Amino acid sequence: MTVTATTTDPQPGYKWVGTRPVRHDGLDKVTGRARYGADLNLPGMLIGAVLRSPHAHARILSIDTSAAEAMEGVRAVVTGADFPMLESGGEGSGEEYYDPLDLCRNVMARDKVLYEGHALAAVAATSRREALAALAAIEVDYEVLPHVLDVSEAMAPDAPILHEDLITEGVEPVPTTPSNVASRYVIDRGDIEKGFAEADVIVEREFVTQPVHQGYIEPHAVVADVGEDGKATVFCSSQGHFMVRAHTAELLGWEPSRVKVIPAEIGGGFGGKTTVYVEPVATRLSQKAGRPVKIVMTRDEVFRATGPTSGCKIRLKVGATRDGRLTAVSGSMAYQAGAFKGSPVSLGCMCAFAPYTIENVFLEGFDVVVNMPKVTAYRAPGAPMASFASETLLDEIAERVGMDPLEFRLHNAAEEGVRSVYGPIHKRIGFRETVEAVRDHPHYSIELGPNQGRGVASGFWFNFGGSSSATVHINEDGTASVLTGSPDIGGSRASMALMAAEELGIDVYDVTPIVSDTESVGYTDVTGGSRVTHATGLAVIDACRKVVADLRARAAMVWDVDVDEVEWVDGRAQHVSGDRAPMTTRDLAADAAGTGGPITASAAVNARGAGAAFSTQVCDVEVDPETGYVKILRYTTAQDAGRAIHPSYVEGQMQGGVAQGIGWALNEEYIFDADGTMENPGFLDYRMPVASDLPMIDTVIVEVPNPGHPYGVRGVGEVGIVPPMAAVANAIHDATGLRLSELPMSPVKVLEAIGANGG
Amino acid sequence: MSRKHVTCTINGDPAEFLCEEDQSLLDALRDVVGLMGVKEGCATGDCGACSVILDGRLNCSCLVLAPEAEGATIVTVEGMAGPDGLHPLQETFLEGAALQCGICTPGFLVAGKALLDRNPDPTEEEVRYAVAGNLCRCTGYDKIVRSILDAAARMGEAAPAS
Amino acid sequence: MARVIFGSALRRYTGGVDEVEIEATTVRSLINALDRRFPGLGKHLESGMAVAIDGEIMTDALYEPVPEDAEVHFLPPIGGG
Amino acid sequence: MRYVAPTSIEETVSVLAGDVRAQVYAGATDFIPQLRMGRPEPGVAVDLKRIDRLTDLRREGDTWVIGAATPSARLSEEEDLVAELPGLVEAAHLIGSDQIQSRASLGGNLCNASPAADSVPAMVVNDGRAVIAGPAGMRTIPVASVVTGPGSTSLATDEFLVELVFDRPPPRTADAYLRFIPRTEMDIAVVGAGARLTLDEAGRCQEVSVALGAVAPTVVMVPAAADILVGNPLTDEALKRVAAEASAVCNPIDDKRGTKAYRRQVAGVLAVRALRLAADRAARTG
Repeated sequence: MTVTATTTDPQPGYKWVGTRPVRHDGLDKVTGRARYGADLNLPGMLIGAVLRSPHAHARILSIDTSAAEAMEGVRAVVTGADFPMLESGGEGSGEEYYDPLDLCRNVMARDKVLYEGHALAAVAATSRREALAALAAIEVDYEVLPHVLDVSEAMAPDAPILHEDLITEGVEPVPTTPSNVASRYVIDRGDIEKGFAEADVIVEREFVTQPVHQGYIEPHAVVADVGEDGKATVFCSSQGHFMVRAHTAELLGWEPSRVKVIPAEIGGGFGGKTTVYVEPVATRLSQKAGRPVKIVMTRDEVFRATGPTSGCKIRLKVGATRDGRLTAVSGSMAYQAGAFKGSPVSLGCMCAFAPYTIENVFLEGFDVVVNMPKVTAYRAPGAPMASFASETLLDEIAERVGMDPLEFRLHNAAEEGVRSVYGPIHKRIGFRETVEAVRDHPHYSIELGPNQGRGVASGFWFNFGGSSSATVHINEDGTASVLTGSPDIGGSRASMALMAAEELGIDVYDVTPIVSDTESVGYTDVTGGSRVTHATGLAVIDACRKVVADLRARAAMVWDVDVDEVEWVDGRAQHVSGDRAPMTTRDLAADAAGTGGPITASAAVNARGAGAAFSTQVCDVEVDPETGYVKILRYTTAQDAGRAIHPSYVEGQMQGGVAQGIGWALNEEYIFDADGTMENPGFLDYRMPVASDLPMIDTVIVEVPNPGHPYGVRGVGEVGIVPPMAAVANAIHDATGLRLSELPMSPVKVLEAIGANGG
Repeated sequence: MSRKHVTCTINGDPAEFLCEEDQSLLDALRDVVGLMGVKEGCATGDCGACSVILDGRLNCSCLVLAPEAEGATIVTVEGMAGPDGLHPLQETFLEGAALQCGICTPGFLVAGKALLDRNPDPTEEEVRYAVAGNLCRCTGYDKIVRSILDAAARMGEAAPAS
Repeated sequence: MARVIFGSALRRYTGGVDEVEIEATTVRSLINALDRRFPGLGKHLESGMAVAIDGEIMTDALYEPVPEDAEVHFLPPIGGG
Repeated sequence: MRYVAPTSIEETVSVLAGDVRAQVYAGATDFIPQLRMGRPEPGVAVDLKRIDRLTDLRREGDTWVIGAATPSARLSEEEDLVAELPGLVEAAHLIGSDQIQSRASLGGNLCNASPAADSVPAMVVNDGRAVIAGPAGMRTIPVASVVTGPGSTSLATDEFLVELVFDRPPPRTADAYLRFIPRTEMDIAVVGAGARLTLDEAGRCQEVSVALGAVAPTVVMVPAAADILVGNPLTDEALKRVAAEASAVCNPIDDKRGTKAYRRQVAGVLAVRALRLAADRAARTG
């Protein structure tokens, strides 16, 4: 490769950690060679297409596929009847928790369609044209039912009911009639009345946000090929091919080992590719047709049938003393779950005030089903909208008590040993350091002009560990292959290679990091929860250490000395006496057959010790008082990364989270018409930021090492999206004096607010 | 349905393909010619992932009917690297970590090339507007914009103005 | 003795008790002991809940050791993006 | 759907005469997305870009002649056109990204007949004429009478637009076009405002034309702008009245891109800003 790494000094005490090598998968990605989900065509392959509901809520009275089946070119048709009905229950754990019954009904509707875009049949044909013609020939008789989208309306006693068997969990006494409220979650600590009694200043507001989509550029795509032996090979992009294997098998009524999933490169996920949609459908179609079947969603299908995350209504009340100490928070949050239970409302409750020390807390959350697609994880699920509310109120409180908003945050900052808002005691965290980083950044003191304003906000995210596997092979030439089961969305292969190079003591370009299929590496959880560099990294480090132990043992064998006399330094075995010529991995690999066979080791973990992440951000805006247009002038984000393995990709995660948050703040939203049909299922009117909308996004990587990782890594993928909405709202307030409490803060809403204020 | 025979030049080589008359150039390049580096993100001209240079101009190949390519000269991401190695944009994208998931990268590289072909020394704002038709959801554009500016500088050094 | 703190959602299974001290060496023995004290609680703790031991949030943690004087919380399942 | 690419006007006329299901297109930047969104496929897609006259851009005497299928990017590259009709070029330049600019044309923008088409208010304030070909030969009509409503034009099904003609501006005359979108690029206009004015030697307005887009089914003129401004300098007071009149002539809808109230208010704002910009330019050309 003609390209070289940007020179950056490694972290003190390290040779590779903290440097910025060119990512190993980069060359394929800049030359067009990388294969994504839609990039595979097989001989004899059929094209699949999915019939989707035109109604937001309807009973399916009948589906007649006979005409479609008889059409030229059509090789298979499936409906819900082709998939087993699964039992309800909680399956999986942590970020992969789901209800099999809901999943199977979401992938293919049974008696009812619950949102516009809900899949209810699919065909495989010899061309896309024929597949679409066959879809048009499927006759469905619907009884259209009233639908509901707004959470308040969905919670009302007379609301249309989505699920006749949905009884609210978490309330006493247990309700006897169904409702759209799937569950109630409560955080109740301290004495809320006492807390507000101590307060000199109390602010209370209601906030509204709309559903937003993860917006990955690559639509969901799969090629499934079921062979004569009944086994399926599934090629697709996802955030976890083991997840795809498990779900696909379960939805087909198979054992997981009957399905092999080959991970394609993934064109973005942000949480949205942590579940399945078309993968089981393509597999069943392939089984029926006896041919490979490819399904690629259109952009319109991506918007109408995947993602998004919840819109919500939040009411919060915050109290503080006149000297700026938070005394109490209370409030309620109702999140749209989409068609099936499982919004991230509990996470919203837990995260909203997590950066602070507050003794008296009462927060209740409602998980509310509505007639839109089942929500899917989106970067720090549940936290951004809750933090929009909490961080806006904190800005207001700081203003009321006359404190600088960053000083106010420092004054109330949570730290090690302090009880978190959500219960447990905080371990070593770097929140305070992120606030100080912004305070000390030149950005914070740049003078502002007319109609300009500055806002700050902070955010918290848990970060996860979870199950990961890794295998390390020393090749005959002394290089290393590092196999993991973690799809690489944002450069994680480079991080794996850096950690392996550090442990093995070899050049980072002598490490080949590989994302292996479900039959070539041990089970690994999804790439999500900011877990890969931490958890899969732990597995890689562990496997490398086993390899190093083996290499030392082999050197000891060659030298005929005790293994304790062999040290591993800079990729070479050295004898403690120094009187033997060191042996490199290459030397030892060349002789491997004679010292016990190939050198390889595997490791697997259910990683603990993921360190929590905090981010503090500052945003400058200029508001056009005549049009309501908000221009982002400057943006700086400080985030605790624990220890940056590859700083460029840490910065990239920070910048990407901010950009998504700015989109969420200003323009992104699902817009539905009166029938519950999404009106903007495309990039033209679902307005994600384009390059000319944004300034450079300055980053400050704060490093407060995580004691739970040998290098101090903390996950960095998610927390960056938590603060931007409040940072932008607070900046708009600084520019205009207006407190906006609805997202998106589109020009229409800003101008309305200016007008209402007599502007 | 009868197919249309198209003769054109793709990445410097003479090429022929058969396409449906209503097929997009994007679909023909991917599924007929086999150039999978041309990506589909939306098929409506709103994301730029399918960008190609068609007769010297930047285009969304999803908005071109394949038969229109008769006689045309097409450059895709696969044609950017030459015998001497990578295009400077490819180098600076790699060095500057301008890609995360990489699905938008081919489109940005092609758009970047189209920009630098006509404006070798763009300002940051010119770069931002030149790639405003290309969506990236991962990077926040910061490193992409820097990498295009870096490539311009590198090309300027390699070929100083006479 | 480990100190177990119950969030509001679990208090309906504990008759409103918000905190107990329990002798246990692992999460499993802790859950068993809690189930003996509050019959029926165990199954709620085992299905889909995360456990936090001294601030460390974990899933699939039945065999995780519970240190002497640990503080234990049970939290809702946590999913990331 | 068949694809044909005639190379002459006559050939195109005969293709259209021979098949009522034929549909002409230029850049296809609206045509293809509309097909993707389920609009029925025409029997024949007639690509106009192989006809030299339709992709031409030339100065002819005291006029500019722009082929109906000439890509917008060509307008921005024609320095004299940019100098003489900057508002028209701006409007064309605002039709989409660089990718779209390589294809989208004034002719397509006009004949697609979207109420939000950026170039139409700019063409109208410049008194553009549309040259239309059909079985009976060529005819020329004002641009303002091409669009009859959202998605519909006054062209017969066997007619097509050949080129657009604009007079070169007299001294102390300039145009401007501004639009509002929620982002900086890649959006459809929520409001568009074109303005053209001629100043007298004392800097007073001599002729004024203001047209608004995206605020009614078709482009709306603001005749009151001339009533208020002609014979007078552009004072804040006068412009405030123009803004009110511009807001008043709007007949907008509420949709996913904006509200009636928003469109009305911003129409006034943009009309004034466009007038100021045009006046600055006109003063400079003086």
